[in-house]
Formats: sequence, C-alpha cells, structure tokens
Amino acid sequence: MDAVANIKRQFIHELAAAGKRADGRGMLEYRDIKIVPNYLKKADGSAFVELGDTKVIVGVKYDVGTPFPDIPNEGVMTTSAELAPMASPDFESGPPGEDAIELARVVDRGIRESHAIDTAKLCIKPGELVRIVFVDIQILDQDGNLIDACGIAAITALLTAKMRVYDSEGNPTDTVEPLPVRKIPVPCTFAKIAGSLMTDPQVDEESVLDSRLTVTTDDEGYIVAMQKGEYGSFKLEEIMEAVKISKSEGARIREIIKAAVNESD
Amino acid sequence: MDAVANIKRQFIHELAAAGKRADGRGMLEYRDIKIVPNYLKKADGSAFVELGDTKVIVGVKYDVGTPFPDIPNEGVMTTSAELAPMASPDFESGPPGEDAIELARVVDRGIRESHAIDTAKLCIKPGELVRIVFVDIQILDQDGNLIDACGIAAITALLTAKMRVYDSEGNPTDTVEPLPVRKIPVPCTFAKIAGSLMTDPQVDEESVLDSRLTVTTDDEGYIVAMQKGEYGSFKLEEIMEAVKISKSEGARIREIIKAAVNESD
Amino acid sequence: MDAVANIKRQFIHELAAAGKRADGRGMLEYRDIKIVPNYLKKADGSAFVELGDTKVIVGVKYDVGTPFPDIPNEGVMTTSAELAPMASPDFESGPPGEDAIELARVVDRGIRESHAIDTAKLCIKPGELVRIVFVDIQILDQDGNLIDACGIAAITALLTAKMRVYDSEGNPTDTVEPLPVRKIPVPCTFAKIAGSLMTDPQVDEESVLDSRLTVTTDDEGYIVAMQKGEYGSFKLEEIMEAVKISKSEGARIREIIKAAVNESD
Amino acid sequence: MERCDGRKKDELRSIHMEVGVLKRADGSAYVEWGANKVFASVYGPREVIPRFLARNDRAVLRCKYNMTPFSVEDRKRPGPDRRSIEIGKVTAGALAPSVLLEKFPNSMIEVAIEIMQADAGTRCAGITAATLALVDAGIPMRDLVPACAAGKVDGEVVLDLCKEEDNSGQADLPIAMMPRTNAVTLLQMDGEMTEEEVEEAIALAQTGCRQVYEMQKAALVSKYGGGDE
Amino acid sequence: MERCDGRKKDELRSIHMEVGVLKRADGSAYVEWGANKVFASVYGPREVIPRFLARNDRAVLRCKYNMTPFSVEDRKRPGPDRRSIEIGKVTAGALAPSVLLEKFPNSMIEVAIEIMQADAGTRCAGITAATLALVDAGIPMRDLVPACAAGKVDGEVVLDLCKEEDNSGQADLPIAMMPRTNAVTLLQMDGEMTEEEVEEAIALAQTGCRQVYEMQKAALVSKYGGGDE
Amino acid sequence: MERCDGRKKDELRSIHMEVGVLKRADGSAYVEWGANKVFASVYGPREVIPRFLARNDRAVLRCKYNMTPFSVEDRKRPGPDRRSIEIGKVTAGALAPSVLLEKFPNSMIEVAIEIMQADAGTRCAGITAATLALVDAGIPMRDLVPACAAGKVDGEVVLDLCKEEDNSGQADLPIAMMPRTNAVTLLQMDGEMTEEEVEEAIALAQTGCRQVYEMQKAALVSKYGGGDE
Repeated sequence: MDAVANIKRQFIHELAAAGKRADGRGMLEYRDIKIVPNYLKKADGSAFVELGDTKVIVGVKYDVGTPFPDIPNEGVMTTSAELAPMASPDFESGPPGEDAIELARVVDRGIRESHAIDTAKLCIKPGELVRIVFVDIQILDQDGNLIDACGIAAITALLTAKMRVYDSEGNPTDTVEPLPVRKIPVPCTFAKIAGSLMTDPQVDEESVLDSRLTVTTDDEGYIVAMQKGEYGSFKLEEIMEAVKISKSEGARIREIIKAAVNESD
Repeated sequence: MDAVANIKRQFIHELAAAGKRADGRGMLEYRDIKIVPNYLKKADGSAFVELGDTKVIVGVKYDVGTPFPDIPNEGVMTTSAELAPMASPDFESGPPGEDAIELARVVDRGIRESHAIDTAKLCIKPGELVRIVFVDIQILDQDGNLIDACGIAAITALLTAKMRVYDSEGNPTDTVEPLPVRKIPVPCTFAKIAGSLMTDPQVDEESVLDSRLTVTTDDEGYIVAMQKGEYGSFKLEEIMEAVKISKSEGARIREIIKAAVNESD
Repeated sequence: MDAVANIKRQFIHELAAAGKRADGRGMLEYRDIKIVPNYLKKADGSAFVELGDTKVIVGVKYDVGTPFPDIPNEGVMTTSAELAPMASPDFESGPPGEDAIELARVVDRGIRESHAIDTAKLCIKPGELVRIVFVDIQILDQDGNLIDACGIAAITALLTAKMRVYDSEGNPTDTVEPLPVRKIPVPCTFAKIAGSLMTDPQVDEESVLDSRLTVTTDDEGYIVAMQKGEYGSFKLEEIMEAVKISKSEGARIREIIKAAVNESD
Repeated sequence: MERCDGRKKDELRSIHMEVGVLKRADGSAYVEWGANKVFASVYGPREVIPRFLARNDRAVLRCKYNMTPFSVEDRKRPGPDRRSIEIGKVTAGALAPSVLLEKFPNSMIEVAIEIMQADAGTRCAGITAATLALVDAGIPMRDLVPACAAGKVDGEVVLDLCKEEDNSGQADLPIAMMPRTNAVTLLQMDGEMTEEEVEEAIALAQTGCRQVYEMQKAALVSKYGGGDE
Repeated sequence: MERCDGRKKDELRSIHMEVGVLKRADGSAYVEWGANKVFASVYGPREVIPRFLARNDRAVLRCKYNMTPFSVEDRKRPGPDRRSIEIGKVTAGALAPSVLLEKFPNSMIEVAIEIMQADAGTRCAGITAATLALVDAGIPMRDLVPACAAGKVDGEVVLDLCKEEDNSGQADLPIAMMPRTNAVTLLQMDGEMTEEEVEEAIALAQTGCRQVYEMQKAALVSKYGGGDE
Repeated sequence: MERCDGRKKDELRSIHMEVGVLKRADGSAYVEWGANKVFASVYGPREVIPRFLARNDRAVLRCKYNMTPFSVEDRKRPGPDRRSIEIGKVTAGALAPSVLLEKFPNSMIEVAIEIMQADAGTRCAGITAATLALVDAGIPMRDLVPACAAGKVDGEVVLDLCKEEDNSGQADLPIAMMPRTNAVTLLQMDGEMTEEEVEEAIALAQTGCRQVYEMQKAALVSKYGGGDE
C-alpha cells in the first residue's frame, strides 16, 4: 500500500511537472459541474451538485429565535458539514473532525464575508425574533475538491430557499418569499503539485498535493475569503496568479449557478 | 474461551432442539417473578423486580416544564436505561450504547402505545405547564430477559407513583394523587434457538440465541408493540404463536403485578 | 524507564526517611512564592502565581444570570481547572479528568466553605438577577503542588476582581466596585513519604509519595476544608500535626497574598 | 375506504431504485419511495477497527442509519439520536441473516444509510437500498432483503403508510424478509392491533415485500444486465 | 442536645448489611444506612482494558461511584458529574491501602457503587459496601475498611449526619480507616471547625468506624459462616 | 490616516518575546504582542499515541490552539470550539513546511498554544511563539516562521490590526512565512478586497513578518547567546 501510494505520488507529480493531469484535463480546467437546485422539498432550500464524480447535497432550513444581544436587528446563519462514512473509505463516524470543520468554515466565510445574505431582512421583530438559517452540507461521494462543490451547492441552496413572511406582531402569515440573497460568492480551489498550480483537484491529486489554496470571489470581483491549506507554501506570485484565475473562473461558475437557478424557477 | 463458548452453544442448542432447557424449565415457562413496589421513598414511584436472578430497579420521578408546542395539553414521558457495569462483566461505563437504547425504547413503546399513562391528566396549565415523567431503569444483575423484567418494573413503578396536585393558577397544593395510569402493558420475550421458541431466556440462552422476539400486550389483549431482535428470522406462524402466548402470559403476569401493587397499598 | 523510576523512588524515600529533600529544602519549607495580581486586563480579576517552578494563572470573570430557586438572594461561584498539555508531558487534551476535577473541587471547597465571597452581595435583583462568578484555573508548568499554587492564585484573583454596580432596576451603572471578598482561605498540602511529612511537594516527590493531605484554613484559624489524596493513609497524630502546621503556614502565606495585592493596588 | 393519496389498501407508493450511484463506495444504491429519498453505501469486507471488535468466525456487520438535518419538517440536530441508533441496530438484524458473514472472518462490512428526505417508511426504504448496495459491493447473499410496512388506518389494515397516515393511523408494522424462505428478518410494531389484525398486517406487508423484491431484481438487472437471478 | 431523629451524639443511624446479593458480579454487597440504599459490586482481577493502563507491579483499582437519577430529591441527569468523579477517586484511595494490589500485576479490579437512595453519607456507605464486595469476590485484603462521618451541628460534634443535619450543620468530616492499624484512608472535610473540633470529630468518626467494622464482620460471618475473622 | 492607537500604517504593535519560560516543556516561549499574551510549548519528538496515527516517513506534527476562558470579553466555555480547531489546523500547516519532520519518522511533535489574553492577531502571535518553542526544544528547522497580519481599515491597507480595527475594518489577512525563501506558509483572509489590495496587503504583511523575524532571532540570541543565526 505504501509502495502503491508512492508510485501514485510519483506519477501525479511527474505529470504535474509537465503541466499534465491523469484525467487529461488542462491544469486550469474544472471537471463538469451539474447543479440540481431545489432537489428536496422538505428543506426550505436545497441543491444537489456534482463536480465530476464528487457529489454533495446542501439543505437549508431556518428556524425562528432570539437575536444576539449585540446585533438585535439581524438574523443569523450557521454552516455545518459532515464527512459521512458513505462518501469515502477514509471518513469515520463521529462528531465533525478538523477537516469537516475547516470545510464548513471556509464555505461559511465566503457567504458571510460577501454579505450574500441580507441578514437585516431575516429580522422579524427587532431584539425579539429573528430567523436563524442553517446551511447543512452532506457529502455523498468524495472525489476531490469538496470546498468548491460545497460552496457552489450552499449558495445555490440559499438562492432557492423560501421563507415565511411574518406580520408586525411576529405572527406567521400565509405568504412565503425568497430568502434575501444578494450575492453569489464562488470559491476556487487550487492544488500545488511539483511546483505547478492546478484548479479543481481530483481526490488522487489531493492525496499527493503539496499545498492547497482557496480564493472566494464575489459578483463584483472582490476577494472575500482566502485559505491556504495543508503542509506546503506559496510564493506571492503564485497567490496572485490564483487570485486572478479565481476571478475569471468564479465569474464563469457564477453564470452556471444562475442558469441552473433560473431554469428551476 | 471460544472453545468453551462453542461447547455451551452446542449444549443449549441440543437441549432446545429436544424441547428442553438447562435449568429444567419448560420451553414456555417463566422464572419466578418477585415484585417489590414502592421500593424507594425518594422516588415518586419505584419497583424492584427479580425475574429469576435478573434484578432491576425502576424509579419514576416527575418534573414540571413547558409542553411541546404541538401537544400543549399533554404531559410527556421519557424512558432511559443504563446497563451499568455492576450488572454484568460485559457492560461498560459510558453513555448508553445500542443495547441500552433498544431496551429503553422497547419498554417505552409498550407504555406509550398502550396509552397507559393518561398524558392529558399530566397537564397543569394548558400550553404553559405540564408534568414530565422520567422512567429510569437501573440494572443490578443481568441474568437474562431484561426487556420483560424492566417492562414489569417500569409499569409497576408507574402504578405506585404519586404526583402533587396543582391549583388552577399552576401552584402546587398539599394534596398528592396517583399518577394517572390506566393500562398495564406487559412485554413477553421469546428466544428462538435451534428452531424452537422459548419464553423468558436466561442469559446463557441469550448468548447463543438465533433470534429474539418481544410482543407487548395490554389489558384488553391488544398487541401494542413488537420487536424482533438479533441476527435470525421468524416465520409468520412462529410470530403468530408468539403473539398468542404473549396474550396469555401477559394476562398472567398482569395479575402478578396487580396483586403486588394492591398488597403494597 | 521503570528502572529509572525505581531508583528515583528509592532515592527520594531514603532522603525523606532521613528528614531530607532532593532540593535541599527543610521538610516543612515551602518553595518561593511569587504572586503577580491583576496579571491580565481582559479578566475581571486575575493572578499569576509561581511556587518554585510551578506556574499557574487564574482568571476570574463574572456573568449575570438568574439565581437558583432555593437561594434567590445569592450569587454563585463555580471553579474549573484544566490540566492543559502545555504544563506536563503527562497531561492530555480532552475534558477535565479526575485529577483536574479533584484539583478544582478542593480549591473551590476552600473558598466556598470559608464563605470568602459574600454571595449575598452578588445579588442584583432578588430572585431575578445575580452575578455568576467563574474562577478558571490554567496550569502553565506543573512542577508539583498544584493545589496550593492554584488555591493561592484563585483567592488572589478574586481579591483583585472588580464588578460593575447595578441600579435598583437591574441596569448596569458606570461604577465598578471590588468583588465582595471577606476571607483569604489558604490550602496547605503535605506529602507523606517513607513515613515522613513534608509540605509543598515538588513534582518528583509527588510521583513517589504514599499519601497526600491538604488542609485549608481561614483568617481566624478555622479549618474549612480537608482532603486526603492518593493511595496511602494517615494516623490521627499525623493529621493533627498537619492541621497545626497548616494554620501557621496558612497565616504566613496569607500575609504574602495580602502584601502582593496591596502592592498592586 | 379512500386513502389520502388515492392508493388502494394493498398498493405501494411509487418506488424508484438505482444501483451503483456512488464512485468511492464499494457498493451503493439510491431509493426513492414516495417522498422518501434514501442513499445507501457499503464498504468492505475490510479490516476491523477497532481490532477488539473482530470475530474469528465471521465478518462484523455494522449498519449506520442517519437522517440529514434537512430531511424532516423541523431541522434535526446533526449526529445520532436514540431513534437512529435503534434503527441502525434492527437494520443490521434485518440484513445479517442474508449476508454470508461466515465467508469473511476477521473483517468488517459497513452499511451506511443516509435519509435525504423522510416521509414515513425510511427504515424500509433504507433496508431495501442497503440490500442493493451489498449486492453492488459484491457481497455474497442468500437472498435479497426487501422491506415494507403495513399498518392500521381508520380501523383498516393497509399497505405502506405515508407520513399523513402514519400520524393519524392506529398502528405501523414494518417488516423485512427473505422471500425465498419467507423468513421475516425485521419486525417491529407500534400502535394497537388485535391478533387477527397483526396476522393480516404481516401477510399484507409480505405481499408488499414481494413487489419490492421484484423491483430490486429489476434494478440489479438494469445495472448488471439480465441473468438468472 | 436533641438530634432531629432523636439519636445520641455518638449514635449511628440503623445500618443493615448483606453480602453476596448479586449473581453475575464476582463480589457484591448491599448496605442500608439510615435512608441510604447502596449496592456495591466487584469484578476482577481481570484483564486491563485499555491495555496501556496496566501496571506491571500491581493491579489497577478502579472505583466508580454513581447516583441513580431517582436517588435524590430532584432527578439527577444520568451519567457522571464532577462530584461523582471525585468520590470515585477518593473511594479508590480509601480502599487501595487495604487491597493486596501487588498480588495481581497486569490486572484490574473494578469496584462499582450504585446509590439507589441518598440521604447524606453515601460515600461512607459506599466504601463500607465496597469492602464487603471485595471480600465476597475473594480479593485478599489487609483489613476491612469501614467508613463513617462525624460533623458539627448546632455547634456540637456529632456522629453520622443525616441529610437534615448535613444541610443545617456547620461541618461534615467523612473518614474511612483500617481499624487494625488505626490508619485513616479517607479523610475529607468541609465546613468550619477549630483544630480541637477536628480532632474530636476524627476521634468520634473512628468510634463510628469501629462499630461499622463489627457489623461488616457480622455480615461476612452470616454469609460465610463463623471463623476467626 | 490616523490609526486608533496612533500607529503608522506599516507599524507593528509593541512586541515582546521570551524563550524557554517553562520548565517541564521540552521547549517554550512567551509572546506579548500589543495586548495579546500568548504561551507556546513543544513536547517531542516522542512516541505517537494513538499508534495508528504514526507515519513511517516522518514525524506527525500536532498543533493545539486554545483560548483560556478569561482571555476574551465574554467568558469562553473551556474546551475546543470550531474556530480553535481550525486555527490549530492552519497553524500546523504554517509550521510544517519549516520543520524537518522527515528526520523523526514514527514520532510525534506536539505544539500547544495557550492564549491568556486576546486582542486580535492571536494566531500570528501563536505561530511566532510556537516557532521559538520549537527551536527551544531543539527541533531542527529550515527557517524561523514569523507571522503577521495586514488588513483594510477605513479603505486603507494597514499592518497588524488591533481588536478595535479588526471590528471596524473591511478585511483581515494573516500570513506566516519562511523569510529565507519568501515562502508563505499561512494565508487566510476574510473581508472584502480588490486584487490590488490583496497584493498590497500580502506584501505589507511580509514586511511585518520580516520585522517579527528579527525579533525572533534577537530573542533566541538573548536566550542562547550570540552565534551566526
């Protein structure tokens, strides 16, 4: 097994050094993205996303509760991820480990820092009643690049989410309206292998990468979140190259999300 | 140890195939049932039950709290069991495992589904204040058939339980009254060994059984809960035979419970 | 390692039998005590204490909450300790184990039983609003006798603690006042090695001691808490000798605490 | 009698099955059963971790049943609750009689069932899906294990309760079976039924199982091509 | 002075002991002490799990003290709290000096104490019962370990506080001892006492221990027949 | 632009470092950075527990980041939260490129960072302190790893945000680096910046890191005497 792992490692590194990948993709080429918005009907919002063979489902539910004392006029969003044993032979049962926590927090940060949700509109009665939005990430098949797949699924699920309108007394009415989403943050993740940058790493590439970098951009091209992962390092130029690519790839993927959501309406 | 286990297994299987049991009981013969109702005085209700050498104590306590929003006029019952290390060399410290959870849930289901407790009478002030009844199962000595021993102890403890009367304002008065129990559900558990059905399996029989079946019946002969356990299977005829026996054995045990409770009053 | 441990054990035991210690101290001689009150500014009260090479920090924070129903006019104190992996190669991550729990409870008991804190003065609005005082113990370097080091740090931190004054409506004012501390309980811990009593055991002595005894005394010489620890035993005369020494050593250490707190004001 | 969704008393909800839907798992299946959406995966036989759980005469079968937080009306806290743990246990009991565990001593077979959407009957849908995932993983089995519930609604015994019926009904009785031998491997029941109703319900649930059995075979054929299964 | 239950200042509550009350445990005992009802069991010497806790020069002694949810006025949540964990630890320290742990290297002796009903003094009742259970399990001991508390109520030192006295009293001081050598193996105290009161309380608690000691011996004799113990 | 504490846009807060502050740890350091007070310790290389985490080609590096309950405005519950766990993970990623892990196969190096007082920038202070503790423990390293953040406040890119700026600012971007090779080993960012601002911020943070680097070297010299480091 160690021997096999070493051969795989060497093979992928040699390919990467030559600017090639095992599945024939270009270094900056994403796998196919397939989005099914509104995949579920018991959730308030949902999306099924396939990124190549990686499959994830995000469900959005909201509840009603009291606001934090320091932001009495704002609702709250919280993001959780579970690396369920179904998705990979390497995942185990139990409370979220550090990988699941990092995944959830990087996805969360993109949504939060881009102010994608108008949290003021989640307020029902200032200081008393606000909506609490739960974004729950479920991994079905881990074939690499969970951050991007889950980031895409999370914002798509939010875009499809509906919420009940409350009257001025704080009582629910019969009307529902869309969750107030005003931005589409998109994470782009890079692997650095043998000194070469590539986007959308497949799981075998992930297992041998030196370093990982995620850059999340918003609709106006702002960078809203970054996260270097794993045990390697990046030069400033590599980071800036990744930032540039993230802006263009983010824009491209944003259109795919929009198209999928529009089609489903 | 494995060799010893195999010899025990073979011995019990051969006996069972011949319609016999190691302790000389008939296949459908229960061990002696000894019930001490009101065993404790700090609990609101309690029972000490011996089923052969199996010993269990159930204590009932109630607290006062807010009702579930969807049943504002009803109190709540919750059942927990701990397989404490005291009771068996095989039990370990820690939060309840799947065996303790199954035990508590099967006992709970019999009480719940027979509507043994008149939960409406647990309501103190609709929508505001109800009684929450805790049924806590403690195993002292696991010599087999915990489900039946605990089911008997739980309903006995409930039958002995007293609760304080509250006035219309929701304030406690000096009066106490019995917990409103109107049914006596009784679980009967069968082991299938070498194709033969037997009731009330002793712990050595449990360790070699193919399959387990519990049928809980109420005072009117209704079946209110069933649970197949472990890794074997049952034919429809076997199930129906067990159902029939459960009705008669349940009736017999119900009289023992009633006699014990009456005697203790 | 076992061999080394045995040699260390024998060495310390032989010294102790001869009334000597490895670091040259007298049997009833404490290591140097260094106290930095008000070590932190985000905590409401704090102290950094060195007892020889043992280093601990205690931070005090208070929160505002509802009182316990049975003591509606009193605030509450709670003490926690973490044996963080930083402090010793033997400490592990995770929730507090039995050693951390015993440490926190022995320190807590000294403060609680001496009525050091005037909990009635922690009440803001009877039955509605009281202060909850959290005493958090953090071990930096475990070189022996954590109980005494933490006991000294805890009461010093409380003596430096400030709390906001609330008006009769339960609203915070701009004024702060000292936390109402009226006693200075001091724990004195003894090790019994080879039949000899010694105070302030260093960590190597702790690792080979037969038995441990802590006696906590207050300003008037009352004994307010005692705790025998570990696997050995004490004769009545040994206990009474320890009690006597605790009174005088406690008085001495109390003056060190007072001097340090006064100096820092 | 009129059922809320217009079904006949012995009629199943519409069921859709797919085998081999995940890449990483050794075996997998997806079952849509009415409004239930259920994925099942199988890993193994593989090394037993922790070691002390290993059995030297057979494989250990572990079944994990999980509801996603968004699968039900009110968001469920992530992680196992008592109900999930019990269902995992009876699911293992439902599948074990059919799996040739004795072929793989000192190893472990892990079944995971994830409920994406729940609408009554998730444990039956889960067992049905898990069976397909076991076959997809190449685990040898004595028989397929279909599962189906019957229950009592408005005083009448009917097949395969949906959520609305489950809430208003008088009893629910889920079973699983190995149709070749009529062996019932899962049996639970809660509610209130007479002896006769219990018998009727089990018999009815068995007819449901047989229909599910045919669908399982069809799903496997459509994945693996015809054959004499 | 008048005690709330009419006892004299040096009088124990009524105590009942029974040895060998459980079948599965290697040793067991039941102690009723006033309104306290306490069971103790012993398993071992047996294999140490997890292995890394094993000691090659002696047996590991583990003591678990647990209060059942229904043992106290307000229902206690199941599972260990900080108080239970501390009592388990000092109970091990109270029993260990008497147990010949060095006879059983690389093994484990497990003591479990379950409080069915609590009315002040449960730790003493638990240690007293655990000692009987150890003997019942055939574990060799240097001496029996009786336990008993003294305390200060209305300014006076009295023996064996009941709940009411514990709540209103000024101090509580539980001890355990090995009577043959007068070695005190448990000592805790909380409250407020002078040096002289502490000495008086320990001495009084020791007289209590000696009475409990006789009862322990009687309970063992009634189980195992006479003898020169 | 006027910063709230009067600093210039490229000015660090006052920083104080001390090496070898603890006796028991194999290596330790204390860093005071503005109002942040941070201790770091290192244990190892030592045996890997649990064993299955061991790697036969290198040492395992574990980093634990913890905030004491009293380190922040509102008391924090003891124990790890999600933020702490993430910071521990990225801290390991920041230090690992510099540590010669391959020299110690089948062993474990454990870094613990304890935040006694927090005022924005604790993860950078922690990485800076942990580096010193690693050197103090004698762990061979390719380079020291200083860390420092830049951010955007009132629309301008500034160095080393304090708490007040962090709360009111538009972005925060902490980095760690190995100055000899300009390799960035930690990079996180949250907020809103243009591509140009990101570049400016990283460059500015790198100048901060270089200043911290000099202080680290000075602290080591003052502990271990001069030398050619």
